[in-house]
Amino acid sequence: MNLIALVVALPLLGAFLLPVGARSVGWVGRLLGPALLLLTSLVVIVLWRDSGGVPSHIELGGFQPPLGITFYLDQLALVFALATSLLALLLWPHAAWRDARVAALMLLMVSAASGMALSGDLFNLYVFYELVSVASFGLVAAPKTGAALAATLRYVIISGMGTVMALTGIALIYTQTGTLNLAHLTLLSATTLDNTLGLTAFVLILLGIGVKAELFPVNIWVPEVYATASQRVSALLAGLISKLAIIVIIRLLVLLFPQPEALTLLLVIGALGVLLGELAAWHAKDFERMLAFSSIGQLGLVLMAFSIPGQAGLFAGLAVAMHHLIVKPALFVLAERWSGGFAGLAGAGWKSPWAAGLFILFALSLIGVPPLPGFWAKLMTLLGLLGQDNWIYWTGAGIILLATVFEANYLFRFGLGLFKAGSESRSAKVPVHDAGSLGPSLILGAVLLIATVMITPVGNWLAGVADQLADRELYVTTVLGAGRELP
Amino acid sequence: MSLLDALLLTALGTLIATLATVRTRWVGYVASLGLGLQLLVLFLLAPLGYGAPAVTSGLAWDLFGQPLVLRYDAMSWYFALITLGAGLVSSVYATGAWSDHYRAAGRSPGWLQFALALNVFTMLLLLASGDFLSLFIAWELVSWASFLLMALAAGPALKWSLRYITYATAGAMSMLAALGIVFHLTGSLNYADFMAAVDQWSVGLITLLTVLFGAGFAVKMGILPFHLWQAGAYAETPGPGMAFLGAISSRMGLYGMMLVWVQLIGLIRLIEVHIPLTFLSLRDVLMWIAAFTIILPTYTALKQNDARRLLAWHGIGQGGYMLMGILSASALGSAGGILHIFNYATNQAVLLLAVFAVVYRTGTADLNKLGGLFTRMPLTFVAMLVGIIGLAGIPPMNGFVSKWMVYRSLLSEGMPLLFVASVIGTLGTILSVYKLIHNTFLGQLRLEHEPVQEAPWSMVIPMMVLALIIFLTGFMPGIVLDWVAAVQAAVGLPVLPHTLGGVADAHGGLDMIMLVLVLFAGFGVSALLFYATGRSEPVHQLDNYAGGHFLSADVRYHYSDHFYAGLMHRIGHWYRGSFLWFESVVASLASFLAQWSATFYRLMQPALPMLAMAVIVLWMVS
Amino acid sequence: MSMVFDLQWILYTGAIGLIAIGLVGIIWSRHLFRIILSLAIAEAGANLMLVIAGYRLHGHAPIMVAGVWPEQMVDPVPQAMVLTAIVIGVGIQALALSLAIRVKEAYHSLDIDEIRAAMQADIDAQAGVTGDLSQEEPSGREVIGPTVAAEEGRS
Amino acid sequence: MRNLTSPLFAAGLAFFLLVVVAEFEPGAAPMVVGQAILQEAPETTGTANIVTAVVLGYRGIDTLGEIAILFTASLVAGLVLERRGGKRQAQAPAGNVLRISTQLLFPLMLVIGFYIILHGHLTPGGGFQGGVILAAAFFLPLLARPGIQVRHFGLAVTEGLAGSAFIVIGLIALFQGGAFLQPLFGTGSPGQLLSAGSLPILYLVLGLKVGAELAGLLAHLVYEGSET
Amino acid sequence: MEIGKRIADIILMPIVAFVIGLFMVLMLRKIAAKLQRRVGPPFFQPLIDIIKFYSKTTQVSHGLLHDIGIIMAVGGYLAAESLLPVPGMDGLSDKGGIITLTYFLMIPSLGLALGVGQCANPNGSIGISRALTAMLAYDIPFVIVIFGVAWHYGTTDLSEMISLQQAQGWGAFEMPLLALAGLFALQGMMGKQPFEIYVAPAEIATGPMVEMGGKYMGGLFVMQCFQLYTAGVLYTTLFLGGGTHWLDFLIKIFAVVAIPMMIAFTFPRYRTEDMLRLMWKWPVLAGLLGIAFVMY
Repeated sequence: MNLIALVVALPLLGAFLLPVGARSVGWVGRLLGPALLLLTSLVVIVLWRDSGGVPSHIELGGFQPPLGITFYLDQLALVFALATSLLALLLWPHAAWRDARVAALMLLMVSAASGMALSGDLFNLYVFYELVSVASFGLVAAPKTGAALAATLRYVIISGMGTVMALTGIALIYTQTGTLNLAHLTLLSATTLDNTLGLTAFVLILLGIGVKAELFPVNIWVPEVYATASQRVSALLAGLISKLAIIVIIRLLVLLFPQPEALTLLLVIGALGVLLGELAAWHAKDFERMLAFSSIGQLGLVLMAFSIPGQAGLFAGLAVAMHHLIVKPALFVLAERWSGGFAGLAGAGWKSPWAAGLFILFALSLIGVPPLPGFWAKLMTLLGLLGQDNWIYWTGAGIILLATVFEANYLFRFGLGLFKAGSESRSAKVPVHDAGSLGPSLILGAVLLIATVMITPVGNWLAGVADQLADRELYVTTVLGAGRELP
Repeated sequence: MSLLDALLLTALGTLIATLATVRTRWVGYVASLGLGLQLLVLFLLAPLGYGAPAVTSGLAWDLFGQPLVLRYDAMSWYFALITLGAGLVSSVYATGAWSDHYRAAGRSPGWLQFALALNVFTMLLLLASGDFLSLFIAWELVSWASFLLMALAAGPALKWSLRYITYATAGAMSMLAALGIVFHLTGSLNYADFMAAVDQWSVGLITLLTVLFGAGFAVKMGILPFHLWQAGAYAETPGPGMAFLGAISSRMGLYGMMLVWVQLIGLIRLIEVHIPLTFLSLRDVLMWIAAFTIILPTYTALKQNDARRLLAWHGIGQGGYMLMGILSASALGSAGGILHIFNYATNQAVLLLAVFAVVYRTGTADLNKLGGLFTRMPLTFVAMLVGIIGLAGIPPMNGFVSKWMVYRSLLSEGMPLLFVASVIGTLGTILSVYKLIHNTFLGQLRLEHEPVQEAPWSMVIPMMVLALIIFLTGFMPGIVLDWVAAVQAAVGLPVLPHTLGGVADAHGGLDMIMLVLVLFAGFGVSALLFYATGRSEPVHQLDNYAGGHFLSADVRYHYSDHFYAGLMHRIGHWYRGSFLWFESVVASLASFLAQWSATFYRLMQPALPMLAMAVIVLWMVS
Repeated sequence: MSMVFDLQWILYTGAIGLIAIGLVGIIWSRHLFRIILSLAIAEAGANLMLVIAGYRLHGHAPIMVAGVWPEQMVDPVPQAMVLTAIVIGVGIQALALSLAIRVKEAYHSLDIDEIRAAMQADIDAQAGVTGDLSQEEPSGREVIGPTVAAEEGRS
Repeated sequence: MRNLTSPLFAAGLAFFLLVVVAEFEPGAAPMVVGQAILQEAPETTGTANIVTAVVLGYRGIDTLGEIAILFTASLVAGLVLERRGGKRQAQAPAGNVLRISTQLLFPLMLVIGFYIILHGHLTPGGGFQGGVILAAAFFLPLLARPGIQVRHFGLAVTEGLAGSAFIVIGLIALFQGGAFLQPLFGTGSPGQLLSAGSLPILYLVLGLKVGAELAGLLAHLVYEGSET
Repeated sequence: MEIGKRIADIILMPIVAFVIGLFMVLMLRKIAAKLQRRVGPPFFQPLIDIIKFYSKTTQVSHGLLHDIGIIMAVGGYLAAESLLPVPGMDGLSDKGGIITLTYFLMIPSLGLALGVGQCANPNGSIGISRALTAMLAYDIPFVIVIFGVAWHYGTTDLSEMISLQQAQGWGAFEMPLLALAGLFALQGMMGKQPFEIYVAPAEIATGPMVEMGGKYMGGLFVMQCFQLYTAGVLYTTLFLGGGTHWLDFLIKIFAVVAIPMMIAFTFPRYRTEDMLRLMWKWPVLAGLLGIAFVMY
């Protein structure tokens, strides 16, 4: 199990070496990154097989848990570590083939993202989160156009502010409890964090990490960054990194802050995100920003799903998150060739029917049309929300339903526009998709279809993951052992 | 494996076979054959239609602890019969000459056939749904399948299908909300648990569920105020597709209403719900909605100049009769409503097929560009004549029987205003269908239509078959009433005692066999009188009294535009487009909010909302 | 809460004050450089919060020397953390500055409002859309579908 | 609008935070983990400076992440500021005093820097502090003679190799059957220069890396960032 | 009712109707003449007219549908008469009832409309369009009346209504408002002044009849006989207790027809939209009030 550290260490090592190595040996730079990602995915797969689904932990530096830093390896962490490697491999940016520094940034981001998925220490989470941020700044700024740089700068400023908030939150928690290990904090939370202070810390951390998770008030950077960054980077940020940030928030929520107020807060923030995101997406006039706003909306939906108390909420939230993890990157990859305003894309579907078909598939799943997985995720969410005897939850369900209507409208306004008989001169300029540009979307589409067919096993597995995630006892005993003397 | 499995698997097989041959020339034959096979299997299931106990499929499975049940009862069978009939007729119609024409226009008949097969399959699935979850899943499938059919034509169809899918999604979401509430209340999505629990629910809850479910179904039905999408979306669908959609697709909404309102909730509960501050019950309100659905779309149809659109608007209006009949809750009225589904499907199908035969020959459905085609396409004319008589509800066609039953029940239930409203609708129907047949087949034949010939046999035969069915079921409505009675029994409505000729009632029944015989005897006597008194001399159409002028063929004197000028002088200013206005208000409001959200993301200083949020939330929690 | 004006209280006030000042600076300023400096101030405040977390009245540095027992030392963990946090802060500030340099070159301005407007104009132009924010004509009619009235003739 | 609201909101935030922290016992950190580390660290790691034990031992992965962040920042700054074919403005060299004192200070700062790094496990200081001094040492000549060519490649190699060394040391422990970043080579006797196992080596590479990265960053900002 | 009697009824009722209709036409023309201070036609003039029309040598046909239209028009009335009970003959009234009768009466209109449409004369088409609009005008008060009466007697069966009225008294006394509304509707239904815009001889060259000559016109004459008869009998059945025996029956139906005639020839013509306004205002109001009285 200790080998899981490789998932963090290897890409980091690669990243450190790449800028040096790439100058001397050109092909190293090209292949090192993908090779390392393959290796890390293999490591995760092997370890996952060995674990047999039972959570375990490793102690970094060999120090016993409450003192040292631990990685916690439940299925959720492993699946996200794996997804990180695989998605990064699938969405390896074009620039990374040419520029070793971009490749290094990718590796840094992958390493930190895996670390975020695995880490069991509050401050360590923060460090990995910051690493992800800084690496994403670089990736986002990589096109180096004026707009990209300006968008990145705004992104940096808001991230920086988030950092301050999160750090303050961590400081509050540490001042109160004197420990940073999540398992230890879990033990102490009932007596120390179940109060205003705990909520304050949670709010601060939520706002801090929420910047990456595209939470409602702190997602202002999203549309401009996704519109200016390269589409694959946007795909990674929207698909993967945002989910990781959410997963971190949810871990903290489950372990440290099980107060109902925190859940209500998630619900309200999520609902606002859904509402504003989907409305703005409805108003968008170009593909990338439509996807960007849609992803804000979807993440709001994830948050709302997680706000359902108990295992049901975690299950629904994971389902929505995993679904979006597959769908949104695929859509962003489609935007590589189909970037820009709707008007310019009129009739593009006739030229690239496969791409249009994929778009429609993903759009259907996003809207939640049965039997695609998106439907089940949305259904679970709605059943969960409506299952609460609480008007706020019901209002939330109403907002989701309303937003879905907008979603259907704008997704299909675009989807049908692809088949508009556009004037030849305009659509002539639209690049035609080929196998290379469709590859990632095709693979993700296949995954989606497989999940559609295998919905029962997938659902059961996800329920198991949610069970593990919900089990605070399990976390504590796995990390700290049962009945051990603690400081 | 039950026969139901066989039916569904045949449908699925048809779908796959159609997809496999979608680019070939024989796709139409494959699809027609498949639909024929399905119809055959359905006939094997015929005992259902006469009240045999429900058949459950062996294909049930569990999803997340929710058993998905597929089963057919009398109601499913009845709807499936109409679905398959309409599907088969449309498919055959789309197969021969029509498909060559369609292909020559650069379109793919294969995809049309596929979309038809998909619609049929999803609808059969919907009819089989045995719990709320499978109901919703199949419902969504049906919605998106018909979306495919509507969007196939591209061009203006894209915009209309977008409007459709927006409405449909809204409706589906409303159903989903209802589903969630049901799950919350009963802890399951079974019909049985629902029916067991419904007794304990408060009036408000029943109202809420009725409205939420109903809104979903009403969108599909095109019940006011959710009707704006329907006419345009249907009218832009390729010919046979429109015939199919117009005949049965929107009736799936009625299936849902019968299932949820009648079978599960029970009309008696709707009658018990009193709307505060009025003397109306919830059922009355719904009936009034049905009444407005009859009147307003029918009179909108009156204004249409496109034959497809005219018929499509009628489709919306006729839905109101069915709903009104069913909601009347009496044996007679509900039987009329249910019977009207069948009758209207046949009428609408034959009318649309006739219209598209005309379109096939002349290239237009614009009522101002046609005329005088009776001499060129007599069989198509007969088909349309039968259709309009049926649609207008005039004896001896089947449409009369079902409408008569609805009127009669409104009469005996003592609902004068609704009665008058439905008659007003019928009068409007008569006016507009006359306009349809007059502008198409009567009057002056245009010069460019001189060489037009009768439609090809592959198109005429389906029309003739339908016309025959319309007449036969008007002559002997008892054939269909047997099935209707079984449906009534299945959904818990009082069962109508009926005879082969109609309804026996001590205070005014109906016996179509006698009436039709007398009517034809009258025609016979009249014809005898007419033809016995010497031969008449046929003259050219232009040999006409025209105030001293000689008419020539190149001058257009067919009275078609602004056909009911006098009427429009009176009621023209009543067309306010209020629903359209309301829709645009909603859309504008949403658009304003959307603009506001976009502005928020554009203009907001990034850090301010974060800080504001932090403070507000902290203020809340502390 | 008792208003004790001891050292601890002053420290907290200082740390939180720094954070607040930094946040105000970030929002208030239009000049990019000021914003980055404000960010640094806010980070300093947050770091101070961390350090205080491990502070113990009259504690000793956590270094093993004769005569000082571990019980008398202050908490070493926040010190390690703050070291990390400071370095991270430095990295982000350097990054922000280098971006600011290039943004200044691209848009010839350090006023964030101007930069934002220019950036959005850039993005819109690249996507080939007009970024209208005019409220004059809501697009409600067109977005749902064509209007029925437009397609209707007379009776 | 924001001129008005931002101070209000910030004051509100400050108020709420103050309300929250007011509940803390003044000057008495709970020190749950801290106390345990203070008790345990000298034996397990062999460092006299417990902070070093925490930085390199207990929270070694944090430190790895931190240098990765610094590395990333420097990489991104290089990426953003890099200019192809742009000509640098020749700046006037600094005055005599500065140049000579630079020459004087450079070796001194090197020595101090390395001293601080190498004694990080014994006394206050360590890789970061020393690394910053090293960076400053290398940065001084740049200020003194602005025309000087920075050897970015050398910096890159240094930071790359130093970072890799950190990880490799961690990996060695991993492949020896321990945990990633587990201290190697025993503890030695606390208080000696050669004690605390591999931690001083880690601190050394850390110092080199931090020095190289900061120097690189500063050089980027000074040269590439200057307006043409 | 045994089958033989029923068949005899069905055969006899149209004949009776035709004969009475002829007299009504005669009466109509006599009234018109009296009001216009003319002598008026001789006794057999209506019959002679019909025979004359049918035996004309120039019979201009505009095609098959033209013929079929006339056949439908006459045949529809022939069939409809069997639904209208007269003293001693119930015909098919138990099989159809008032609603069926109303719809049966549309068959002749439809036939006429088809035939006229086939003539391809715009004047004819305009006439049909106006006639259909007129139908929309008078049918609304008419169905209100039908509802009120049927609700009052609890049946749609006309013979049952008659027997109930003979037991309880005339409908006109029990439902005066409805009877009034029915009178209005009757006026419209007969297509006489002031509601004869659709024939408008000066304006649209007699509208539907414009292309009719010979036996086509004869068919329309026959149709008119039936029309007057049907209107009279229907009103009598609904409001005047039907007929106990032929004498009072005949008096009633002639009286019923005479009233509208007298009104007709003293009024000018309404325009279509004015007719609509008139028909949808007062008769509808009266009818609805009548229903309210009947039901509550």
